[in-house]
Amino acid sequence: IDMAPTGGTPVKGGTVTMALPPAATPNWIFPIGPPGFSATYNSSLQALFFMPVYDAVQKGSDLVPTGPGTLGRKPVYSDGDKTVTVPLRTDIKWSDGTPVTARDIEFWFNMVKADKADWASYTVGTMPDDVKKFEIVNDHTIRLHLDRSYNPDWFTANQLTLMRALPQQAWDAKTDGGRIGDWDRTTAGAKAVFARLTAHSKNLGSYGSDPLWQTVDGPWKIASWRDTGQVTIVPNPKYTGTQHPHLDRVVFKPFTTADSEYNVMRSGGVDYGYIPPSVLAQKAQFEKRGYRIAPWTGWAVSYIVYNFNSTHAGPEMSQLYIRQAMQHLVDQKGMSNVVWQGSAKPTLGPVPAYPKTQYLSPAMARNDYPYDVDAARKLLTSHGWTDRDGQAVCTRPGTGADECGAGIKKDEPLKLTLLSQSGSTETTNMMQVLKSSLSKAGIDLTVRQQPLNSVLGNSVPCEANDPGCDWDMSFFGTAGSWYFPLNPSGEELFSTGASANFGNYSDPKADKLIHAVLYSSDPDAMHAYGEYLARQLPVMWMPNPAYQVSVIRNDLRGVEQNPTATFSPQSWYYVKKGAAQ
Amino acid sequence: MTGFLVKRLLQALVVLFLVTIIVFLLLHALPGGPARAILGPKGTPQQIAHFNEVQGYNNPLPVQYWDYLVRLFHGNLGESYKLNESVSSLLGQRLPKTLILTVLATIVAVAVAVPLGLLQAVRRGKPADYLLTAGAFLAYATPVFFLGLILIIVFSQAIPIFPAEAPQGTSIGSIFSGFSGMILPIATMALGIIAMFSRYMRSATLDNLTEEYVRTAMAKGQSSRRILAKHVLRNALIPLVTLLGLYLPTLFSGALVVESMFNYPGMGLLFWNAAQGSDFPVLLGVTLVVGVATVVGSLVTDIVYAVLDPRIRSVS
Amino acid sequence: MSEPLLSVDDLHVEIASRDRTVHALDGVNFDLAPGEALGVVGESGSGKTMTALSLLGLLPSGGSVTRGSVRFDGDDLIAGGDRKLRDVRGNTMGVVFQDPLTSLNPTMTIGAQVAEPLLLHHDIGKKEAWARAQDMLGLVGMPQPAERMKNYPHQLSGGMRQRVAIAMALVCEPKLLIADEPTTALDVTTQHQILELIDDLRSRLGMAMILVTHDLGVIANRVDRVAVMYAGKIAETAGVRSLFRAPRHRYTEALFAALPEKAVIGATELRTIPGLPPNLAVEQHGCRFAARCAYATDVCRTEEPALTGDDHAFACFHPVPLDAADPLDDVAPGGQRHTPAVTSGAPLLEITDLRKDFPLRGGPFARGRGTVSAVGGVTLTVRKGETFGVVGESGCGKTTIGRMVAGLEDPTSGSITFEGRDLATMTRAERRRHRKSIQLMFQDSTAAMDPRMRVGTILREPLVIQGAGDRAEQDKIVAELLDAVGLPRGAVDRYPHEFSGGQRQRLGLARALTLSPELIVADEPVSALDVSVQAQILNLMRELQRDRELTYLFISHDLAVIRYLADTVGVMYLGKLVECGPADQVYARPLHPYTRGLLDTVNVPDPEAAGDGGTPLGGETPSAANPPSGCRFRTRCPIAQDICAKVEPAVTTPAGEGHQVACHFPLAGGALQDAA
Amino acid sequence: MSVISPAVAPGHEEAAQATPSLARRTVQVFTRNKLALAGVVVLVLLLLFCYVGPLVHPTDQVHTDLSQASLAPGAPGHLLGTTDLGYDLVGRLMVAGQSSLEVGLAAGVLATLFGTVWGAVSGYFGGWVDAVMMRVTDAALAIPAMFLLVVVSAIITPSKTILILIIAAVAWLSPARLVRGEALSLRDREYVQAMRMMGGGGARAVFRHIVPNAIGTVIVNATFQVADAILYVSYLAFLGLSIPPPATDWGSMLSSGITYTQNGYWWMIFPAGIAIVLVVGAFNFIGDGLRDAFEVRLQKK
Ligand SMILES: Nc1ncnc2c1ncn2[C@@H]1O[C@H](COP(=O)(O)OP(=O)(O)OP(=O)(O)O)[C@@H](O)[C@H]1O
Ligand SMILES: Nc1ncnc2c1ncn2[C@@H]1O[C@H](COP(=O)(O)OP(=O)(O)OP(=O)(O)O)[C@@H](O)[C@H]1O
Ligand SMILES: [Mg+2]
Ligand SMILES: [Mg+2]
Repeated sequence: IDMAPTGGTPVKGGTVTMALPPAATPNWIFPIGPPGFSATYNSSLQALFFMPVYDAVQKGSDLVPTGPGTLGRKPVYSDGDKTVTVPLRTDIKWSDGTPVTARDIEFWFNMVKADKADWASYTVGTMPDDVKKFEIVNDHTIRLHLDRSYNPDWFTANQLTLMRALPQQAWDAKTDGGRIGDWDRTTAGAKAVFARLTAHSKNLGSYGSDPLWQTVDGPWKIASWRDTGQVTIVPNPKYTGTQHPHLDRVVFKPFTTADSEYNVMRSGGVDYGYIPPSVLAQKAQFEKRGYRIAPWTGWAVSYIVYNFNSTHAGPEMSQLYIRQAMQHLVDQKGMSNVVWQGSAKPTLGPVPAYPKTQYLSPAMARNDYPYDVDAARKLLTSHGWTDRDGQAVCTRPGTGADECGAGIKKDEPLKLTLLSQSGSTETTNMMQVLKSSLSKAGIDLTVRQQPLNSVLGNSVPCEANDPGCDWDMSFFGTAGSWYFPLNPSGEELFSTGASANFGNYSDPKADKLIHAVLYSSDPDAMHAYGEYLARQLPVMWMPNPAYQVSVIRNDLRGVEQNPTATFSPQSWYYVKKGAAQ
Repeated sequence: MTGFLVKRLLQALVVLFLVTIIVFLLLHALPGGPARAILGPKGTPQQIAHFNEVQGYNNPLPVQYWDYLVRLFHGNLGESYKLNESVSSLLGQRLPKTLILTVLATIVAVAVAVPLGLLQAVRRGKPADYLLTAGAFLAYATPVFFLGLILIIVFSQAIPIFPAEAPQGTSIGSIFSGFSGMILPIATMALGIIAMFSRYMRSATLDNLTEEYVRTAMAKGQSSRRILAKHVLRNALIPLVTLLGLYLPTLFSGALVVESMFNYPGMGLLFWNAAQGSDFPVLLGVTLVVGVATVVGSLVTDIVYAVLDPRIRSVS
Repeated sequence: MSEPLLSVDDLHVEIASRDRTVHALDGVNFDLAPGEALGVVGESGSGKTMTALSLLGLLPSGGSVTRGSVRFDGDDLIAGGDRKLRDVRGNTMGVVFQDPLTSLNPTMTIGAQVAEPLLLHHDIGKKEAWARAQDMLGLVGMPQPAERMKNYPHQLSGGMRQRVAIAMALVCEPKLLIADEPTTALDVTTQHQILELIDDLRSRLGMAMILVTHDLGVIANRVDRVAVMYAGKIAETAGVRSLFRAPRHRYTEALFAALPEKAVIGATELRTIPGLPPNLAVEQHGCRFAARCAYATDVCRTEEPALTGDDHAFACFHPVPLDAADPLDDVAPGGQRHTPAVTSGAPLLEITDLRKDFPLRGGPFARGRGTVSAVGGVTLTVRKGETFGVVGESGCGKTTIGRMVAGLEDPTSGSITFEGRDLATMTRAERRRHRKSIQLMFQDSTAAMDPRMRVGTILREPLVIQGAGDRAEQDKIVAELLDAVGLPRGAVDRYPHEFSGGQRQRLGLARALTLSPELIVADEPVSALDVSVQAQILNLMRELQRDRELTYLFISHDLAVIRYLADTVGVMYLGKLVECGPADQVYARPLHPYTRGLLDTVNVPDPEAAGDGGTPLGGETPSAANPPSGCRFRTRCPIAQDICAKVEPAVTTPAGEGHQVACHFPLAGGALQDAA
Repeated sequence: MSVISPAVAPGHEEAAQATPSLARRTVQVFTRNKLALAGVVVLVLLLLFCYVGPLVHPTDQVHTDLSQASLAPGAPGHLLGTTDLGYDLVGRLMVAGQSSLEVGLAAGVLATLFGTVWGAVSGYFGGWVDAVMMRVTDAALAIPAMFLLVVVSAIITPSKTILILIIAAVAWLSPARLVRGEALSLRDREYVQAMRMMGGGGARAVFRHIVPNAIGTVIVNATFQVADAILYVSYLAFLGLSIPPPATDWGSMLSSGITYTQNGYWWMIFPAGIAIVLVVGAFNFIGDGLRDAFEVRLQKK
């Protein structure tokens, strides 16, 4: 059988039913999502109707911001990287016939500026705060005047990608049925318009019929949107771009659990679905039945957070040699292959190692801490730890090179507590494997399983001896710990005091390197940052699970599984008759 | 009759009030509150603060509870954090489905359990009785999810005759149009109920068989079969109504597991998902509705019982 | 004698359960002519019910006829099998059971239940069956039969339910009616009405009847012939007059002798039958009564006597000689009794205008309003050393008075004074200490003793609670008590359920005595017992009273028992004390029409005395929740006048000090005729 | 004393002999119930398996061995194969059984104790105490157990003690209601009245009369409670609340085995599932037998 993901002779038409991830119900259409409504499946769908200005596009193995589906063309940085000029494609029209212009992006910018608190992607100091002035150069060019110099790669990848063109001519009214005008140009007007659009977006059941959402510039438009989250899209007949859909319709089907999806998958109810990693062992069966299995690698890293301020193990966590010993005890390969059935990939540093993009240097693709119990034991013994009945105990306290380190008392055992997310067999198993291998070096790990929410709630940055700072490690990476935007910069994770720096990692050198990634124009800043942190182990690197293990009908081709977890059904096609349903 | 109703209603109100308190307190025991769950690891401290501000989580608990009650009083159950829908509209879609599932399962269960129980009572101490008793206890001893799993493995995988997923349509009609999908969920739910009800029927029938009116009926020349059908069955069935009332919570519990197993978009599933995502308004709303359903259900069964049983009916 | 309607020959019935087989009937023979009425009497467990049930093939599970035949109306019912039996049941043979509540289906209407036999046996439509059922209900004296057809059993009173049961049995106009204790659960007056009704219907329909009862009074007045059963056999059978005049079997004789009516009032001890009936689960040899018979010889223990004789047959080797005195000769209605000295004793207990209202109970839908006036203002005095008997129909408030005196219930109003002290004014501690002066003896000692405690613990409990003595002293007291009530000392290690009813009643008495009380309130202490056992308990109570100077407040609905035991009698009706006075006076010359009616209603165990005038009580007791205005008895009173509805009669003493009555028109000569 | 003839004695002796002691009767009736006996046998076998088994068949249930993961039954040294982390399945069943039984027993007993006290107090004192206590019970009952457990499972970090507490918190309601009913009827029994008439107080009534007489109900209920508690343990595992690894219980084994349903790894599902059914069934059989045995005593009048 022809198993190729591409090629073959496309057949016009057909319907594809795609399974949405467990418990994912698309529920927000207005492209400025409020906090809590910014899930990937929402933005992915929005991008089908409203063409993104910039997006993570896979080009070879690299990820780049522009492609045939983006409205923007390559941005131009000037003025010492303090000004950026964005040229737009000129051939794109809204479905009502109006061309898509710079005014439409200004409309977006005004909305976001006036209502940034209600925008999920907003963080203080970044978009729109970092844009001092928004300038329309002409109908198809905008220019942003920035508050300082930025690393162009970072700014395009992580800031400009947030930009959207919205149909100002259709949406810019303060009330339903009110006059369309330039209301967005005043803050109050923008707020009113924003409020109206948000209100419409809150009416889930009406997405399919609300004329507001029928003005689109993307290749697709909504056919129906059920309040259970099932979305059906059909090609936008007025689409003026280059990527015209081959299919007649695509149905996105929500599922509450992976198991239920799997059951439907088996009965042929979806054309593009996924299976639990455990079922990968049955790969051949699916292939026999006309499906191909394609793990969808996510643009993410997974790790266990170390709490450097932990009340009782903070001093241990602060010792690099201990972190190194522990990293040596993480059998990432074994976990990936057995626990995840090969669907996970080892995490080697703060930059995703798969796919191998331009952000990864050869040094970063090397595992500096392979699974090695002896190396781990050696690290510990050489720093004054002794194995007593299977429990490592500090016998040489002190700050010398061969001593345990600052704050570690004599006879202190190496006992750690790990908060781990519950509800996933794979995670539970990984933690068991970890516990088992740590014990081989005398490290006693207590795994406390909690629901994801509790883990997140409990592993907040804290100070030693504060109540609630008694956790030493924390894991919430069943579905990947951290998904990056296009540019895998780690400023939110590892810079001192950052919002997602749950373990209070603080290293001046790391801060400096992160600064460089954001603000210098050095193209290698990312490599320097990645290589340093990979070795410094601000967290314990863990296998990074696939976004999902996709199962795709063999005759469905053109499916590209973008690591940022967006999808573009416009490039999907069937190769022979047999479109489902 | 009205006095009784008023008293029972007052009791029910007190009970519901306590229910809301219990759930409210439980939810607020959640570390980090719902903000983290809703906003995820990427949620910034500002967003979390904003969320808590908007949702009123910064107020002291009693104030929050009071606000909740006030909103409740205005018929406002709140908005789901996750589903972009009001809790009442969610409930409006989901509750009927759960009701259909539970009602169908109960009907099936009663239809099977009653004759089974009668048979056991008549064959008391015989192999059939032992066999059915053992069967009933084992069915009862099987966790619902294990039972469902076995049914799926057998009837959906080994011999694929029934789908492993319940009908997904939003409308009630879709349930009946895709009814084959309902067979396994209903069977899973019904088996456990059958186990309990057949035990009940057995002992109720045995109790009634020792009643003197049975002897009277025999003394009239009535045949055993007709005595069972005409006299005993009726007397044994009436209290079954009360039993149904007592079983409501168990039924709902079963529905929760079955719905999440078979992906049946009812209230149980809604609750399950809401719990995974700390969707407080939904959790509170569903619990409240389930509590109301349970309390009202037992009230109704009490009344139905009283209406069916002439001994109580005519006292009014 | 013409061809018998029913002929029972050598009937053996066994009831097998897992660990034992009871030989319930062991060769029962009797014939019944058409239209004849046979009474079956005997102690509890003698096989009366089994006899009746085996005729219909309605034995309990495990029961079977192992030998013998039952020929009825030309058919062999044993050989005929189930089909034949079903044909006969309810059709040519009707049956009425003891408990009218449980023997009716609670969820079927009266009409449906009465019509059921017609639909089964007669080829008629539902409409006609209902019409005939309604006629039948009219015939059994059911008021407004048309409405009653739609009612459910619980909506009727006990008497009415029994009428329904009779209607059900008679609706197909059977040739034989079997009535198993049809009136035992009913009040004297209702009992009288039901028996009258059966008599009447029997003569109208020309049925034969088998009346099963343990009440010799009922038997004496209602049947042609009597069969006395003992331990699964017929001991004696004869015409009713012949049997009562000259019983031949020693068991029959002993039974008669144990009747309280028999004793010379207040003076003699009752005669008793020692021991218990034999255990029917073990093989029996010889005469079954031998073990308890004073006349038994060796032959009695080894050989089984046969039932011989024609009209008066008996199975006894040493029958009562024919010239013996009539055992009922001693019964002297209205006879004088010695006036006991105690009537002049100091007042021990004084009750003044005592009232008790209970909130009305009902189903869940009933409004929680209204009260039941269980005791509606009772004043009485109990003197030290006497026995004060309280009689009255069911529900008249006897028990409630007893419970208030014993402190188990608080009066709604009125006062109870004991030895001059008002109980209401006592402090908690005083009351606690006072408790031991008044003790209550329950009707059902089974329910009154913790089933999980050994007898020793039960008897010691009062001492433990009152903190009397150490363990050894307590054990000593318990042992003495057991001696006193005639139980072996080894009883302390047994559980209550291991004793017979009579023995348990002794235990109850022993416990009541533990704290050496002055007053014992005995609430129907013998009404659940057989005559022979009843005699034992009554004797024991008298003996203890003498030895320990006890005072009894003795509650009973049995006029004969009260008459035997009591010095003073209080007659209650619907929460009121209507008459009160020395027992002999009250019995000989009642002043209140109710007392008169009650006395006339009682079945005297003497066929000769049956039907000698008097006006038995009619109607039913009104509800205590809504008692009639004025005199509560007026609705049933034959001599009631307008004033009775308006003014509550005051207590007067028309017949001299000490004999009080609350009636506007007290009877002058003790008879109703005189008043009218 | 002529009335009390010595002839009473033989009759009495006979009556005493005819009724063997309470305990013996109870045992007799119980052993007559074949299912109850089967329950005892199964339970004893399971206990032996869980507690003696590890001595006979020692396995490492602490360290994972990924190289031995998911071996099918019959693999050398692994009669029933291995789990997804390479634990020997037979050995795993043993340790899991220990936790299931311990948690179930502890929770069942705790629930029964608490429920009995709650019910006895509520029933004996009656009035508003009863009203308040019963409304609380009603409220707790009105939230179906699973709903409560789902919420709790979103909050709690499990450990054995916590599981026991959670289960007991859900399960105490039924014994409470039952015992309350008993207490309500028992406090009006004539023997309690008789005792009060002698001057006895509430404590005596409760502890000497009410509780001992409700003990049959309580014991029978406790048996069913243990059965239910073991079921609850499995439901908690299904909800993701299980004893922290490497410790495990049958419920966790079953629910993690479910992951492998599609792989045909039946040995990870059925042994644990069947063990649960067997042990819960056994307790139910025993409870049923006990109920019969106690009821016989009650029927005996
Ligand atoms: N269901 C039963 N199982 C076993 N033995 C029974 C059963 N019913 C009655 N017996 C026994 O059969 C014998 C006769 O009982 P029966 O009921 O005929 O007595 P009875 O004369 O009607 O007594 P009572 O006056 O108490 O009604 C008794 O020894 C009794 O113990
Ligand atoms: N606890 C109670 N609550 C309500 N009503 C009661 C209560 N106890 C007795 N009664 C009612 O009070 C009235 C008198 O009852 P009581 O038991 O004193 O009568 P009794 O003369 O002893 O009758 P019996 O001969 O049937 O024992 C009856 O109508 C009864 O229904
Ligand atoms: Mg009888
Ligand atoms: Mg009474």
